[in-house]
Amino acid sequence: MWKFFHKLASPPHFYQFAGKIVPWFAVIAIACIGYGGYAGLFVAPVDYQQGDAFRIIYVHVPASYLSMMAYSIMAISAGIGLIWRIKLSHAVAAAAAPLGAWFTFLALATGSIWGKPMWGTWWEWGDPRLTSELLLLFLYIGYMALRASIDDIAKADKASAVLALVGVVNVPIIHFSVEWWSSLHQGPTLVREGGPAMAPDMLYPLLAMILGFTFLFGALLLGRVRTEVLYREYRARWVRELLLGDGGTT
Amino acid sequence: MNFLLSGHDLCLFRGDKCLFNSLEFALNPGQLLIVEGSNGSGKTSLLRGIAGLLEFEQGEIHWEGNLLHGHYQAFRADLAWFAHKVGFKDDLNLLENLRFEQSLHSFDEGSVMAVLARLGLDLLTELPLRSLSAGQQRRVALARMLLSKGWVWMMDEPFTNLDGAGRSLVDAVLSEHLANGGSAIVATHQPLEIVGDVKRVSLS
Amino acid sequence: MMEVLAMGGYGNFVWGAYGLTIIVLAVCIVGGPVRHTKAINDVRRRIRAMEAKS
Amino acid sequence: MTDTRPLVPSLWSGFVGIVRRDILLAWKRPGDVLNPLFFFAMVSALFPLALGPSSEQLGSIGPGVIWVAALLAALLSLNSLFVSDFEDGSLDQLLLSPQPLTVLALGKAIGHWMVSGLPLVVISPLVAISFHMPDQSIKVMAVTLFFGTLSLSLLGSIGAALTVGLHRGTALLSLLILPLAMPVLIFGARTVSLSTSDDAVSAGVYFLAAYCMLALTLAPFATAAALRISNE
Repeated sequence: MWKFFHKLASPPHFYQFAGKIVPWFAVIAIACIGYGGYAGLFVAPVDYQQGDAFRIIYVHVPASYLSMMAYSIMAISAGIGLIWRIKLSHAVAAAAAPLGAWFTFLALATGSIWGKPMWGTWWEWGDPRLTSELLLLFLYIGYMALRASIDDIAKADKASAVLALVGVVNVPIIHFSVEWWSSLHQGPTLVREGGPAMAPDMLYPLLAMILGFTFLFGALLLGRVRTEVLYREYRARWVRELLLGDGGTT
Repeated sequence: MNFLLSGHDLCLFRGDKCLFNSLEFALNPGQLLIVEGSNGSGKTSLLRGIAGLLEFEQGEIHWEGNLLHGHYQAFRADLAWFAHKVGFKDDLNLLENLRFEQSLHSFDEGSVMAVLARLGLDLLTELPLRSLSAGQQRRVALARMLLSKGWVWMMDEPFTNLDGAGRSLVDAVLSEHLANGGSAIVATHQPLEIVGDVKRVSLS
Repeated sequence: MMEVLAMGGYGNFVWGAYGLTIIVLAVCIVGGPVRHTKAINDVRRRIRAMEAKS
Repeated sequence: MTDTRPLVPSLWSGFVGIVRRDILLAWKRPGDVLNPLFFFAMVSALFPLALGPSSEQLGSIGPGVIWVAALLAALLSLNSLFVSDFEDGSLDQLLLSPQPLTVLALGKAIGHWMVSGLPLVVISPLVAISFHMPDQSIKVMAVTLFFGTLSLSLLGSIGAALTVGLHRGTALLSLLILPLAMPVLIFGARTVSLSTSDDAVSAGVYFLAAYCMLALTLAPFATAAALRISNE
């Protein structure tokens, strides 16, 4: 088991392994999203309160789940990279940030579209989830801005790792403070917490969508990490052999 | 054999460019290591790497027989650093700057005035450093070395901005330090007139 | 059929949200290989430049 | 020669040394202290001018305006926290000193707070009075700003350490720090505005104090790590 991980942490092995695994992830993702999307739109029964508008849940919830997931992946791998000096794990952090930002944007946009028919407004500051999501987007933007402004990759990796770790300590506090703040004027929420259990017909498509989004995210992430690895390892012999074939001048 | 300070298989890149590769050095008490090389050959980077300000791509440094990594805190107590930038505050005067120095480093309090007199700074103690000339500021940095109790001196281009008298002062001060059993690493592209045990490392 | 598409009057919102999702995911999915091809070209150029120098 | 290893001054003397040096520097360049203060006062004055002098409206927006102005003023002065040390080589000397960098980073943040946050706490009652805020709120405002500005100095020192030497200015620093500073802003401003309607304020004050303690214990480590990375 350890041997497997150790081997995986070496860039050329990872590059090959990820290249093989991405299509499988994509197949699973397409299957899950295909079923979940169809069932969510056409099979699941209409919600007794929200009508058909509730069907947005099937894209909103997976997106917001992954936006937070991506942040934890980013922070954890940044921490691992900083402490154990594993370059690959910095590459994972670098790849996770823009994807996380996209999913956060998606969660915000679908939440806002859902909010319009429910609250009569595109944006409701009283909803703590949307507000936290907005702050999460700012955190991603800060992280990417810091990365972009440091030319040296190794330095950018380490500096942004510190920022990601500081951010991850803050995320629960931000979430808590936004919740406290909105509880002062009882804002409406889109997703009922601890409400009546969802009917299986509604629940299964949601689970399928979450699973599908997760695998899609995995495939996208692995693909991006491969790109990052190429940039980081351009001095290594295996990259040279891979890209230029062997028999070069040196 | 144990050296005071030694480096093995050091390698450093700056961007695409390899500054040095499998570089070795060893230093004992009473010895001076001169790092030679043209501008941009990585002299400063080597010094900063040894001091722990930047990481080498590969290789390791040993200090008193142990791996230096993990012992930097103790090593720094033994280190005195002299670089292009003086590292004092322009808005404060000499005594205020030295007082701050005293709260960070081991410091030879008793001989402050004697050292300043030797460096020709004893009449300038009340002026903010910004009103001192570049050469005088270098002398102020030299005062830090003399007052420090560190045994390992690291100096980057110590002769910049110094006149003839200043240069011979550096030579004399360094020779004295070596004679007392201290050691030094000096990066320079100018000749030193040092009495003592001198080693060299060349960077191309 | 039209009734299903109308989504009980919420059609614009539901289809808007799903459409946006598809667009964002498509950007991510297409962006991957595009970036990768660019990376391969960039890195090739850098390796060649490095070898030309040495 | 190993047994003649030089003695290192105590941690406390290192901490006090750097705080004293930074206060002395601020004393010699009073503009660095006064500019953020004037900025704070002026931004606060912009709102009544822009919104009109109705005293009810001013009372209700006062807490938010004062807190946002304080946040921006703190960011403004944080930008230069490590820049001059970086430029004149003092930062190298700090990194190479035998004192633990964490202690020095804490000293820098505390020093910054004493010359920027503390004066702001002192003048905040004046601004609060001009916003027609009730007496009890003025007290709450000073207390929340006390903990809040200290937290901001500590948090901001991380951002300042990450961006030192990047020459990207205040914009990048704000991008990094503002989202992290949200809890402080939310609790600070809401607590003060709760106090204007005589609601309970202890929850908010406790939260800010707890956040401040967390920042005191963790931020110096992050700042120290960031300084080593930025100065490579």
